[in-house]
Amino acid sequence: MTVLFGQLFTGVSIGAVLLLVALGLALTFGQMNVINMAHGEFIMAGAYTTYVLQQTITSAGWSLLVALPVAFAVAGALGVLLEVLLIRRLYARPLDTLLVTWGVSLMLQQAARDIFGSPNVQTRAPALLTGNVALPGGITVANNRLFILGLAVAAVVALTLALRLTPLGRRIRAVVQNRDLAAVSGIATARVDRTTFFVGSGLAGVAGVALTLLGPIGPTMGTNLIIDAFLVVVVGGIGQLKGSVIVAFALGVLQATGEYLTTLSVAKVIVFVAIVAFLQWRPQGLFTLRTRSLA
Amino acid sequence: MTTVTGPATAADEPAAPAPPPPARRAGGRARAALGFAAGAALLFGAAPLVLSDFRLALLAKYLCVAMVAVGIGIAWGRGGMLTLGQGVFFGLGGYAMAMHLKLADAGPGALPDFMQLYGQLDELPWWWRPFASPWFALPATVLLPMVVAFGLGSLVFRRRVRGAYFAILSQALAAAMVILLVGQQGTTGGTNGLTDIQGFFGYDLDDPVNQRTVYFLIAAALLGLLALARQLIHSRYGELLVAVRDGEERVRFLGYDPATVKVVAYVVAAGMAGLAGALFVPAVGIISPALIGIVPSIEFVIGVAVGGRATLLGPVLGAVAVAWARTALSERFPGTWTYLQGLLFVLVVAFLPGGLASLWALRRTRRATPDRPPWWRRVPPARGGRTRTEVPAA
Amino acid sequence: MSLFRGRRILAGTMAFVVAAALAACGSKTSDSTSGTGVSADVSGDTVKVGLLNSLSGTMAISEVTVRDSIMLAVEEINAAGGVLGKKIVPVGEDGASDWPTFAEKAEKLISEDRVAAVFGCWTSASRKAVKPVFEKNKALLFYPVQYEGLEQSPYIFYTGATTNQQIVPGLDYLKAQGKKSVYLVGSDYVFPRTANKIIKAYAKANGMTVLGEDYAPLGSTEFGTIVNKVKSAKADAVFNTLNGDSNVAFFKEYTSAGLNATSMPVVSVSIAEEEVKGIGTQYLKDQLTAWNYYQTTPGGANAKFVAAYKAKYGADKPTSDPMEAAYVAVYLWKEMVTKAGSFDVEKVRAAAGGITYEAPEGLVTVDGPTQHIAKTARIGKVGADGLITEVWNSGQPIKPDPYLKSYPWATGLS
Amino acid sequence: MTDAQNDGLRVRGLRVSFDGFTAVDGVDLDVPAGDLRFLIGPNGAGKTTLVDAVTGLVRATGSVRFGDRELLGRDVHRIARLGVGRTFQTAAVFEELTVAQNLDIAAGAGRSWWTLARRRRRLPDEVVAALDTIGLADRADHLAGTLAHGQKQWLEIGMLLVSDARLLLLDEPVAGMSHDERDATGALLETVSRDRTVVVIEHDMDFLRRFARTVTVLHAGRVLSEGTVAQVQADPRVQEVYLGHPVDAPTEA
Repeated sequence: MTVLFGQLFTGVSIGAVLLLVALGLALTFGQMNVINMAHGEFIMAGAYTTYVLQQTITSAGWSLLVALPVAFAVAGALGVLLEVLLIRRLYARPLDTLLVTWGVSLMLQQAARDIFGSPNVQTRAPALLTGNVALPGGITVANNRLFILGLAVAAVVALTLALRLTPLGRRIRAVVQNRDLAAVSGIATARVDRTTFFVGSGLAGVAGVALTLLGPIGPTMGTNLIIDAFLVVVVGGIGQLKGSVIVAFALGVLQATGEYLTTLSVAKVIVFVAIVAFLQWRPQGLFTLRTRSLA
Repeated sequence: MTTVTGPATAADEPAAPAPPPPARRAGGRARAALGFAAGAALLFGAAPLVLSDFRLALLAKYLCVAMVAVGIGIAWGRGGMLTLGQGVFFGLGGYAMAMHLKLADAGPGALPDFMQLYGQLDELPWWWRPFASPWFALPATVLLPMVVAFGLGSLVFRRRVRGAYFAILSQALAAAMVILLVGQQGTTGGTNGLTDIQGFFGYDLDDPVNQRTVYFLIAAALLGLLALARQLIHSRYGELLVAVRDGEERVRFLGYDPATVKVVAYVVAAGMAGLAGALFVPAVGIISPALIGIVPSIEFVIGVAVGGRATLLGPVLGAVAVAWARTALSERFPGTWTYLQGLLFVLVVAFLPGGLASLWALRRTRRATPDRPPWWRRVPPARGGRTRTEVPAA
Repeated sequence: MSLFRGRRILAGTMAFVVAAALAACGSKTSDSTSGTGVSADVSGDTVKVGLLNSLSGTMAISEVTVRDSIMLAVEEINAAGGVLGKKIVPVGEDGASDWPTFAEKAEKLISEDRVAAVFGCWTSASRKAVKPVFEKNKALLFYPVQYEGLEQSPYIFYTGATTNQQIVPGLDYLKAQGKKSVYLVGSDYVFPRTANKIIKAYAKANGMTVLGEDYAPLGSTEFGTIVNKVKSAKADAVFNTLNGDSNVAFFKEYTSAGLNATSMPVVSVSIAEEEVKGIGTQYLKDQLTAWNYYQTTPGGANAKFVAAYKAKYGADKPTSDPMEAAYVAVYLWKEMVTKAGSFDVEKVRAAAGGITYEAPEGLVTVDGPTQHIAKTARIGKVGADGLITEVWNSGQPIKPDPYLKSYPWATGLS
Repeated sequence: MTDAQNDGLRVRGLRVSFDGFTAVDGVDLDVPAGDLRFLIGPNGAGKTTLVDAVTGLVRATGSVRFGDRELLGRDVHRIARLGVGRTFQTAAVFEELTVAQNLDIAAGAGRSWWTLARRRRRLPDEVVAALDTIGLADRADHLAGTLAHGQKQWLEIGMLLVSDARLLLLDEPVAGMSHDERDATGALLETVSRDRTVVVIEHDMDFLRRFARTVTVLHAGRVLSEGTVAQVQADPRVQEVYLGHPVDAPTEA
């Protein structure tokens, strides 16, 4: 029973990490149809931001809190730079964005190596986040996992509200649903694209801060996560956040269950097979935005 | 548009004489034959004369990559399917060949060395057994990848999973395949892969003369694949494939099942990658998961993009050029090579999507059709997945 | 005139058919020597050696430090007059964390650069990839990393620990500490799987129980499930053969789950000083490692090595076991050449047995038959300053036994 | 050619909804063989969705019979093989292929793999004929992407001709065409409808008055009126829908 709950929580927290990483992609890939392979390197940028901040802000807790908005801005700025320099020319060629941004990700990784060195760097976690909460029945829940779960939920809520309620959000949705109509309605679509990309990339930065609590901080830290995150968005369905949310948690729990019952390797393969099978059933993902000519 | 040559209106439509065949058709075949002869002279004559044994072995390796590139050129360049998991098929071909050669090295009834070391197996696993026979293993190097591609392609394309979805899925396939192989260390060699392959059908691979012959085999196979690819591209199927790339739904409304068309191209590309993998093994003496994962799979694509994805020769020249540049540059500037590789990808794909071949094609088409719009106003010739009339599946 | 040469076992195969067809294209057949080694170029007043490490890709993190310490040794030897009066010229190549590239570069170093010896490789996979190249060309490789044993190539010298110099002492230590049960965690590749087989055989013979065995795919950074299992297994200790980035994620998860060196100590065999820096002492404090060398290892030879390394590469750069083993490799080669009085590979091999050297890790001796070296095993504890201090050592150098032939419980393992 | 008598389109109770919105709401429609029917109606009336349903692009309930075959529930490409062809609002030709190649592909849905694997030795007769019919014989070897807008539309119609479609569903074929091009297109449609059934979605009322044989007016997913041009123009309900301006409706796509 303890183990069962422990595994369930592990699954949910794997899902939370997936969700944090995939949320930005749900914007840039889901809403703009850009396959940004450099998203993983934006995560890396967020993690290194935490590291750099810790050099000046000695309190682990404060530096983490400060790192959240700063990493959002840093990764977002990188995203805008990428959008302006390259992606803007490629909106009609989504597959080519994949290749171009893969090239960008290579360069960013090497840049990180040149700046910070090849070996991993360390950040300190605040004491509060290295402990755990003991629940009745001998169950313990790690604080850092709870923090990330909370952060993921907060990010989803904030993004959903922003898309629903703010003028910017309405403009983003308008552009997603009908770019031409939005343009003739006086929406500066280019600026909306840039803002969407800023937010999507910024979320990667936030994910990077969170990941410093869990894993290595090094030049290649983003590459491991990126494929899984893309699968989340693909299976979740383009154009809506709720699909990604559900799928992230579902895949997390499936992965954790598979890991427990078999091995980590086999669990990965099981997840892949499940995804292919799922796409047989719903090739457009869990939720689809129905429009007549979905580009 | 002032001078409208409208459709023939009235009943004056007896069968008009067939339009003159395209001018380039006549010279096309002769030029192709000439090209092949030149290629053969280069690969069989000049290269072995000029290059040292070591450099020739390197060239053999590059040519294997080029074979994969020919297949990607068909699937991606002509068919619009960006396959980021071609390493899987390369690996299937390579492992099939390596399994046979390992068994042959071990001798009848004996276990390959690594199985004794890491697997502690007493007998050969059942799925290794058929590979003892060359009559099974050799066809399997090509057929096994094709069967897997057929299975996956049928599932995926029939359900209209395409474009970016397909690209990501194919990439995940590569990742899954690596994990699977690495996890079964006792029977697959794990991360080490299958190494230390000594003999090739009874011939000692350490002998430089035999290494050279392996090079000739590879060169011949590449020329063969090029001939096959040329036939495919110029066939009616080749035209249909381009049509599917540029307007999958439109093709469907003409009564074709685009899924079938795509599966065929995907399967052909997989077979080519399989053959390349199979020949890579005697040339390099190793096949390992490191050759089939996400990164090598995407690196296969670089060469194709650089050379020109939609052309016949572009992918081959691009693949060889990129592989060569990698060797040459990483010897001197390892860090710089990473930057350069990234930059190459960015510049070519973003600003020259037709690859280097489009520079060449530009010269030719400008001579051939003077009324074409200048290249900077034209839609890039090779588009990815987005089709002109993409309509949601019900 | 056949294109293939050599013994023919399977005539009439497809390959032969194609080869016959190709014969028409015309080619030179026998003009080069068959299979014999390419002798090193020692004609001038210099001698070339090859440095084969990954400078790019996933393994660059570790291998760059090995390259650095090899360079240090080369410079020191040159400053002291070189080898047999010849200056060493290092020729560096990037293995790019890709095994066939290692094989390709090894071939280049041997046949194009004609080096006298090659120093490098880290992963077992890269060593397995280059092994046939060195054997074919009868050239020398010095391999400086602890590994899974079960190998003995006449053209490779192994200056890192084999299993009986690292894994087995680690287990001896746990046994001496009264640990009755262990949980095995490792990355999914050759070294951990082989190590764990040895551990299981050892446990069986020594009354220890193995409560579980889990593998994470290489590069995996998600350890929720494994730590869950480890925690609920309530083992006395964990034996950790994880590699690289996975260690960071594992220890962060481990600490968050409330486990530490007191409640359940972890013995790691792939965490050296450099890795400690990347994980953070917050997560590693007092955890155990098994190696043959630490930066803190006492002795004048080590003080000199550490000082020289830091002077050359920076005061914040730690030294570690593989770096030391690589450094030692260059000196051992020099001793062998000097004793042989020649750079000739066969003469060097013949001279190798019994050579001793006062290394930073203590006295090491080359074992002629296995071409491994006798080393002292040292168990260390991670301190708050990020350095590892020794808590136990084997007292004297342990004779290498790559196939564990002298251990009765290990029969059937190899 | 099959007997044209059997090639009428018969739609009964057709209903299409997207996520609760009913785009086509119980349409009954009969287009007899050889008709040149115009389908008009304000934006959102369900014209294109009706065509989508007939050609299998969207799922629908009810019944659509072409000749003696039920179309609903079949795959798009199977419906196409039964002789139902369509065009799209935006010209959808294969721009990287030549005009002749476009037509050749359209003509070849039933080809065997053996035929497909070989080169085209010469153009099939029907392709040659169609090139002539659509007036693009002299551009046969030009890339379709280089054609003018109107020519692309003709090429599309030509592709339906060679594919042996006996029911042609054309979605705004003259949108964006010059006056001369419209005339030529109209004449082409008249020629085509001699031995085939043609349904045209069109907003251009001038074009409609000149070429329509019969007209069906859709409104809010239902059939509002049906008959000859004169009959429909006289229908008060149609006038009401078009804001009191019976024919020159201010509609633009």
